[in-house]
Amino acid sequence: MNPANYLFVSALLFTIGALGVLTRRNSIVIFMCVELMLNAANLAFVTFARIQGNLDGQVIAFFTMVVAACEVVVGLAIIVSIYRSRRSASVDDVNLLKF
Amino acid sequence: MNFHVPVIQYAEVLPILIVLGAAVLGVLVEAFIPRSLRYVFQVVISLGSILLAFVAVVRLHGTSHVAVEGSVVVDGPTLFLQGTLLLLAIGGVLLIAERGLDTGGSAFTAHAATLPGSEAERTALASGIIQTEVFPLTLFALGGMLLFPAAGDLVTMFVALEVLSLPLYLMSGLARRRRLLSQEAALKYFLLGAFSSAFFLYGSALIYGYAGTVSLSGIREAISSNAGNDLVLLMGVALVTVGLLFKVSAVPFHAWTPDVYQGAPTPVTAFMAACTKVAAFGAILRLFYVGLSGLRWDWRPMLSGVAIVTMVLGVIWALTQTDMKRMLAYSSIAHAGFILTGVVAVNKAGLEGSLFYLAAYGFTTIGAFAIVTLVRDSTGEATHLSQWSGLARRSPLVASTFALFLLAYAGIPLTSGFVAKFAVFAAAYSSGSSALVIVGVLSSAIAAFFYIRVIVLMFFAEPKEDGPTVVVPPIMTTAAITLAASVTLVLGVMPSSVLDLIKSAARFTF
Amino acid sequence: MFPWLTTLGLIPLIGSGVIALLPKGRDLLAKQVALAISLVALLVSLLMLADFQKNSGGLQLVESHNWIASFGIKYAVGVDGIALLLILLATILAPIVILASWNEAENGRFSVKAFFALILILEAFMVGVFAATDVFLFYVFFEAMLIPVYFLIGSFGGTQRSYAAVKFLLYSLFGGLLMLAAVIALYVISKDQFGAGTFDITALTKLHIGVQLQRWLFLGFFIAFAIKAPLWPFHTWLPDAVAAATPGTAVLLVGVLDKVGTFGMLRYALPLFPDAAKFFTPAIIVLSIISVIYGALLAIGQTDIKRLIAFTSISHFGFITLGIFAMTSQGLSGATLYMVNHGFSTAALFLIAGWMISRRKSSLISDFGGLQRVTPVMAWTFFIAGMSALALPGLSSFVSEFLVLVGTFTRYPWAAIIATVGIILAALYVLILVQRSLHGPIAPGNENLPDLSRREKYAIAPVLAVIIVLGFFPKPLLDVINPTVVQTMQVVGVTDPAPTGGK
Amino acid sequence: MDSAHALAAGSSSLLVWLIALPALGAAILLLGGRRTDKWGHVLATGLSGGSFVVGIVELIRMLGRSGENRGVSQHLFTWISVGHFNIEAGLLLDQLSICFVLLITGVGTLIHIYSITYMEHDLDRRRFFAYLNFFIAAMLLLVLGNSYLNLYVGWEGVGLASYLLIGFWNQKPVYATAAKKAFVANRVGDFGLSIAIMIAFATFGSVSFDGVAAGAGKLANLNSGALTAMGAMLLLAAAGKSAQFPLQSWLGDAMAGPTPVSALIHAATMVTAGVYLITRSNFVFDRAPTAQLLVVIVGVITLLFGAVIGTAKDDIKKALAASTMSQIGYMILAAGLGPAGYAFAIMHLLTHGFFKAGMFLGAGSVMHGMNDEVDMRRYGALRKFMPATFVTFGLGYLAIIGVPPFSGFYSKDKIIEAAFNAGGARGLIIGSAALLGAAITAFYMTRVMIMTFFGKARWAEGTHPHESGKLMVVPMVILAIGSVGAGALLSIGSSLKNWLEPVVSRGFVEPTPRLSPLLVSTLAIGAVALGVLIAYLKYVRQPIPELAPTDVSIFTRAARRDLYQDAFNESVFMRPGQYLTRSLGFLDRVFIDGAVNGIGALFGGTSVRARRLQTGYVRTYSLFILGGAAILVAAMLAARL
Repeated sequence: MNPANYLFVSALLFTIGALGVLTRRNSIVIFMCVELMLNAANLAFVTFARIQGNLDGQVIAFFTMVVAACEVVVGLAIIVSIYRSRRSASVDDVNLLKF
Repeated sequence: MNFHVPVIQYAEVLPILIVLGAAVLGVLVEAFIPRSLRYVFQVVISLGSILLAFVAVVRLHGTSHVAVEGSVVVDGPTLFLQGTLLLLAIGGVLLIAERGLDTGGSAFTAHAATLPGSEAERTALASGIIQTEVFPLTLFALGGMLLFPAAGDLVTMFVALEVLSLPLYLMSGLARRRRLLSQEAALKYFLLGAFSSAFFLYGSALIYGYAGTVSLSGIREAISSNAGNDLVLLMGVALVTVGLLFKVSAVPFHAWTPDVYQGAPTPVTAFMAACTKVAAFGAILRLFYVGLSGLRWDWRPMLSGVAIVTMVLGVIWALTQTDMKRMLAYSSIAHAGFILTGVVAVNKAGLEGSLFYLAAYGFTTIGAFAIVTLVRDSTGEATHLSQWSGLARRSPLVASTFALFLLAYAGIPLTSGFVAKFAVFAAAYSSGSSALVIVGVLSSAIAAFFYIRVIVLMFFAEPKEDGPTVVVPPIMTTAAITLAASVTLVLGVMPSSVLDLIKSAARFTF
Repeated sequence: MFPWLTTLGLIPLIGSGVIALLPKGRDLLAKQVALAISLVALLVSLLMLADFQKNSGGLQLVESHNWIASFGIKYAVGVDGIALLLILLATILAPIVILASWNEAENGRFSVKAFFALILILEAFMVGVFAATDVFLFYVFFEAMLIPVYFLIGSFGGTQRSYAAVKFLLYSLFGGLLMLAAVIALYVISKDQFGAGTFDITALTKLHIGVQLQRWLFLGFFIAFAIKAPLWPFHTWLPDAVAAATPGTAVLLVGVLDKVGTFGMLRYALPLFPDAAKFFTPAIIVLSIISVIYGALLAIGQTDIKRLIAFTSISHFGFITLGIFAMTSQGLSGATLYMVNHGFSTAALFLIAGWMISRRKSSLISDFGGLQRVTPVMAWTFFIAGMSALALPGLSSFVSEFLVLVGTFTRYPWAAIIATVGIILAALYVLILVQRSLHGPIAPGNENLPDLSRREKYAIAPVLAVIIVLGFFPKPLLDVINPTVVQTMQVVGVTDPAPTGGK
Repeated sequence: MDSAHALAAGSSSLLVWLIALPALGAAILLLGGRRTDKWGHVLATGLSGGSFVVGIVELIRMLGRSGENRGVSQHLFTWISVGHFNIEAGLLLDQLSICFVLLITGVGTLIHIYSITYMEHDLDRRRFFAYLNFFIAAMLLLVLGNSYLNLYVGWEGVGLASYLLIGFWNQKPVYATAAKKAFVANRVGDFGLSIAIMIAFATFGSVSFDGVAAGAGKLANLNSGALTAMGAMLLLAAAGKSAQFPLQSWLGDAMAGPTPVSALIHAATMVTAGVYLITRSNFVFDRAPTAQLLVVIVGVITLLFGAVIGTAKDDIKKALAASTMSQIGYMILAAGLGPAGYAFAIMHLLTHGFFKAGMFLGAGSVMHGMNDEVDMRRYGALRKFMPATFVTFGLGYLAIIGVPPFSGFYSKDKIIEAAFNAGGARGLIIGSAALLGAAITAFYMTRVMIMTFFGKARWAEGTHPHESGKLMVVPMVILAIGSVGAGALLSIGSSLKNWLEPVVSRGFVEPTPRLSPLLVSTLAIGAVALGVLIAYLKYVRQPIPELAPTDVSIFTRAARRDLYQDAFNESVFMRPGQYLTRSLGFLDRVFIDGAVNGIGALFGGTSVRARRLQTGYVRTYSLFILGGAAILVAAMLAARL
C-alpha cells in the first residue's frame, strides 16, 4: 500500500482534531481532540520513518506518547478543578478574562 | 541495525541537570520534610540550585560543542541565554518566595484542590497552610527553559517545550486570591498551549518527512542539498513556527497572553513573561538561524509580516487597557514584535541585537511585575489603572522605579530598552528591512503613549481617597526589584561589557 | 586639556544629586544650593571661554572616550562657535531662572527641592545636547532632556498641566523616533562605507549617500527638529506646554531647549544631507514664512498672556529657520544670533509675565490693565521685553532679525519681503498686549499689586542688560559665530550671492 | 573711499556728544527714578541745550571749511559684520544733516523750556523729560547715521519716542490706542525702509550712503528695477513717518500727546524725517524717475488731502495737524522734483519747523489758559486775554499762509515755482495743485485764527483765560522771530541752495524757468488772498455756533472724518484682520491641533474596536491559531509561487 495514504489519513486526523477544538464546548472533548492531533503527528512520524527508511520517527512516536500522557495528567487536574468550581466543563463558561 | 551507547557529556548539560535535579529534590522535600520546614528547604534548594547552575554556566564560558548525540548544543547563544534565564529566575523565585506581601502569607493558594469559596478553602486558609509545591514546579519549568534554546533537534525542542509549559499551566492556576480568574487562566493556557504544541509536533513530523532527520544540522544539510519535497518542508516550517510563535506571544498566536498574564499569580506572571520569552526566542533563533538558514528567502517575508502585525496590534491593543497586568501583557506582545525585527535580520547583528533585547526585556519585565505586587488594597493587588493614580505622592520611590521600567519599555535613552531597540532596528535596517524599522519606530511612538499614560497617572493625578496602599517592599521583592532596576540602568548607560560579551557569544555551533 | 565641557555638565548633575539628598523641608537651603551651583556652572562656562579660539570654525575643547564600542558610539563632546553660545545661553539663564522661580515651586505636586533638582538636571542635559559631537550621544541627550521637562511641566504647572506635559512628550518622542530611524540608517551606511560603524559627526559628513535616501534621512532629522523648534504645522504643543508650565520652565523650554531644533538643523541636518537640504529648501522656506506670519497672527488673537508669548515664539522660530535655509552667511549668522537673542528676549517676557500672573492670579490679558500706574518697574521691564520681541533697533533681536531678512533677501527676495510683513504684525501683537495690560485705567483687582521685589529685579536686570548691550555690540558674538558659519557653508557647499548691481 | 563727502579727519570727535548728551539725560532720568524728580527737567533741558551748543560749534567748524570738504564723519565701532554685510556704527555730519541738527536741538531745547511750565503739575514730568531727551537723541541719530541701517535705528527710535509721548497719558484708552496706531502705521513705513535696505545690500553690497551712492552711480541704465523698487520702498518709509498718503491717518490721533510733543515731534522734526530720507537718497531718486513721479504724486495728494481735512476740524490741534500733513506734502512734492526741489524741500522744512512749532506752542498756551479745552468753537476773542500768544501765533499764521515777507512765503513760493517748472502737463497739474493747496491753507488757517482769537467769547462756564508764564512765552517769541526771518535768511541769495548743493544737487544746472518767478508769486499771493477772503466772509460775517452744525455738506462731513481714511482702514485692514486672527485661531484648534488629537482618537478608537477581538472565548483563540497557521502555511508557499 502506498505510504502516502497514511499521510493523508494523518492529515485528515489532524484536521478533524483541529476542527474539533474549534467546535466542541466541553473542555475534556477539546482536550481529546488535541490528543487526536498529537496522534495524527505520531502517525505521520511513523509513516515518514517508513518512507525514509530510518527508525527515528518511530522512536519519536514513543516520546510523543509520554509527553501526551504528561499532558493528560496536568490537563485533567486543571479541568477537574475548574469543573468543581463551576459545575461545568464548558469552555464557553470561562470568559471572565477578556478584551 | 546497529545501536550504540549514547555518549552524554554531563559536564556540558550540568546547568540543566542541576536545576532538574533540584526540582526532583524539591518533590522529595514535599514528601518527606515536615510542613513547617518545607518553605525554608524549598527556597534554599531553589535559589541554591539556580546559583549553582549559574556558576556552571559561567564555567562553561567559551564552550562550543554539540553534546548528547546532537540533542543539546552548548554554544555561545545557549550559554548566554541560560545565564540570562538563571539570573531572571533568581528574580522570579524571589518574587514567588515572598511572604511579606499578602496578608495570607503568600501569593499562592493554600490548597489548589479546594473549591473557591468553599468551607474547605476557609479551613485551609485558617490553618495557615502555605503550600510550597510551586518551587519544584518553577524549577521544572526552568529546566525546560534551559533546554529549549539548547535543543539541537526538533524532538528535544518539543520535549523542552512541554517541560517548560506543563508546570507553568499549573502555576497559573495557583493564585490565592481571585481564584476563578486564576483557574480560568490555567485552563486557557493549557488548552491553547496543547493545541499549539500539536501544530509544532505535526510540523516536526513534516520536516522529518522532508529531511529524514529531526536534527537541526541534518535539516540544514538536507535543505542545502535540496533533497525531497519542498511542499512538505514549507508546510512543516510553517507549522513548527506556529508552536514557537505561540510561546513568544506573537500575533495572531498571542490571544492567551493577556488572559493568562492577568489571571495568573503575579510572581508567576513575572517569571513566565520574562523567562518563557527568552527561552522561546532562543529556540526560534536556533531553529531559523541554524536549521532553516538556507530557507531564509522563504521564511523572512512570513516572519516580517508577523513582526509588523505583532508590533502594530500589540501597541494598539495596549493603548486602551485599564488593567495594569493586562496592559503589560499587551506590551509584551508588542515587544515580541520588536525582537522579531532583530530575528528577521538574519545576520550577526540581528542575533546580537535579539540577544541583548531579550536580556534587557527580561529584567525590565521582572521588575515591572514585581512592582505590581506591591500596590495592594484589602482585596489583594490593585491592578486597575485608576487605582494607581497619585501613587507617586504616597510612594515616590516605588513610582519612580516603576517609571524607570516603563521608560525602558518605551525605549527612552539611558535605559536598556533604548540600546536594545537601537540594536535590533540597526540590524533590521542593515539587512534591508527599512519598512520594518519604520513600522517599529512608529509603533514605539504609539507605545510611548500608554507607558506615559501610566506615569502621568502616578505622578500627576490626584490620589484616590480609598486608593490602594503601597506596601513597603519586603526584602526578597526589594532584592528582585533592585536587581531588575540596576540591570535596566546599567544596560542603558554602560552596555558595553554586555554587548562585548554578546558579540563574542553570538555564534551558533552545529 | 582640562575637560571643560564634561565638568560643565557634571556640576549641575552633581548639584541636583546634592539637592535630592537634602533633608525634607529645607526648602530655602535647596534653593540656595541650586542658585550657588548654577552660579558655579556659569563661572566655569565663562572660564571655559579662555580656552576657546574664536577664529577657528572647527570643533574645540574636544573630548572623546569610547562608550559603547560595539556600535562605535563615543562619549564625544566639543563645541564650535554656535554650540558655545548656546551653552552659554543655558548657563546664564539657569541661575536667572532659579532666582526668578524662587517661590514658584511652592504649589507644585512635588517638593520644592524636586523642582530645583530637575532644573539642574535639565541644565546638565542642555549642556550635553549642545556639546555632543557624536550623533548617538546627541540623540541620547535629545531624548533624555524630555524627562525633566516633562516632570517640570506636569508637576509644577498650572491647570491642564498633565495634558500639556503628555502632549509635549509625545510630540517630541514622535519626532525623536523618526530621527532615530535616520540615525540608525546613518550608522548602517557608515558601517558599509567605513568598515566600522561610527557616529562621529565630522566623519559622517564625509559619507556618500544616494539622493533618494538622503532625502528620507533628512526628513527624519528635519521633522524631529521642526517639532522641537517648533515650525508650522508642528507647533500646537508649544502654546499648551507653555501655558501650563511655570514661567521658569517656559523660559528654559522655549528659550534654550527648543533651540535644539534649530541648532540641530544647522549642525546635523544641513551638513549631513546637503543635497537633500537644498532639495527641500523651497518647501522649508515656505513653512518658515507661514510660521512667521501665522504665529504672529495667532499671537494677535490670543487672550492669554503666556499663549500669546508662545505664538510670538513660533513666529520667531520661523525667522530662525528662514535664516538657516536661506544658506547665506548673513542668514546663518543671523539665525544663530537670533537663537541667543530670542533666548534672552523670551526669558524676559516669560519671567515678567509670570510675575504679573502670580500677582494677579490670572493669565488673562483682560484681567490686567493700568499696571504702569500700579507697578511701574514691572511695567517698564515688561515693555522693554516687548520691544525686544518686536525687534526694535537698538535691542539685540533687531540685529539678528535684520541679518536673517537681509540674508534671505539676497537669495529669496519674495520670501524676505513676506517675512518682513512679520515686523508689522509683531508691532501689533506686542502693542496690543502692552496696551491692554499696562495702559488704560487701573483694572479692578489690580489696585494693590506689589511692584517687583529686590530678588526679581536682580533676576531680570541682567537679562535686560544683555538685550540692550547686544543690540549695540553684537560683535563679540558674531566674531564667534562667523567662522563656524563659514565652515558650515563650506561643508554644505554654498556661497553668498554676489551683489547684482556691483559690476 | 570715493566719497561725495571729503572728510576732515581729526575734527570729528564732538559728533558723538550730540547724541550722547540727550541720551545720557534720558538714561539718568529713567533709571534714576523718583530721586531725580526734583531736578530732572532742568538736567534734561540743559543737556538738550548742550547738544545745541555742540551743534553750533560744529556749524562754525564747518563754515571754516570749503564747500566740498564740509562733511565730517566719525567711526565709533563695528556694529554688525557678517560676510559682506559690514555695518559700522558711524556718524556723518554734512551740510544737510547740520540743518537738521540745529533744528532738532534748537527747537527741541525751546520746547524743553516751554514744557517746564507746561508740565509743571503733571506727576510724571520727569518721565516726560526723559522721553523728550530720548527723542532728541534718536532724532539726531537718524540724521547723523552714515548708513541706512544706522538711520533705521534712529528712525525706529523716534517712532518709539513718539509712541511713548503720544501715549503719555495712556490711562485714557483713547490715547493709548492713538499711540499704538501711530506705532503700527510707522511700522508699515519701516517695512518699506527694511526692504529698501535689503535691496540696497543685494544690489550694491553696501547699505552706507556712500556705498549706495557709488553703486547707483555705476548702474548703467536709468530707472533700473532695483532702484525704482528701492525708491518706492523709501517712499513708503517716508509716508509712514511723515504721515503722507496713504499712511497719514495716525497724525490726527497723535495729537493725544501733550502739546509740546505735538510741536516738537509731530510738527517740527520727526514727521519731516521722510523728507530727510528722500533728500538724503537723492542718488537713488535721481536715477529712478518712476520713483520720483510716485513721490510727487504722494506729495500732491497729501498736500490737498491735509488741507481739505484742515478746513473742517474744530479741534485746534487737529486742525494744525492736518496743516502739518499738508505742509509736509509740499516738502515731499519738492523732494520729488529732484535736484530742482531738494533745497526748497529742506527750506520749507526749516521754516515750517519754526512757524508750526510756534503755532503749536501757541495752541498749547491757549489750552493752558482755557482748562485744556481744544474745541475752537468754545474759544473766541482771546486776543485780549493772551496778547503774547496772539502775537506769536499770528506771526506764525502769516508765515504759514505765505504772506511776504514772512518765512513761509519764501519757501512755499519756491516750491510752487519749481512745480510749475517741472514742465508740460505734469508741471501744470502739480503747480496748480500746489496753488490750490496754498489757497485752502490760507482759508483754514484764517478760520483757526478767527475762531480762536477774534469774534465773541464762546467759552465754557468757569473759564478764565490768562496769559501763560514766562518760560512758555519766551520759546514762543523766539520761534515767532524764526517764523518771520528764517525764510528771508535762507532764501536770499540762494544761501541754503548753495549750502546744500554739494550734497544734493552737485552739477545740477538750473533750467530756464517756464513761468516767470514774478508771475508765480503773484498767483500765489492771489490764491492766499482768496482763501483769506472766503474765510473772512464765512467766519467773521456769520456767527460761529458753539456746537458743530450737523446739517452740513457731504464735503464737510467727509473732511471731518478725515476723508474716510480711518473708515477705509478699518473696513479693509482692521476688520478683516480681526476676522482673520479669530478664524485662524479657530482653524489652529480645530484643524491642526484637531488633526493631532484626531490621530490620537483614531488610534484610541481602533484600539477599542480591536480589543473586541479578544473575546475571552477559548474557541475564538483557537480559531486565531488555526487561521494564523493557515496564513503562515500560505505565506510560506506563496513565497515559492
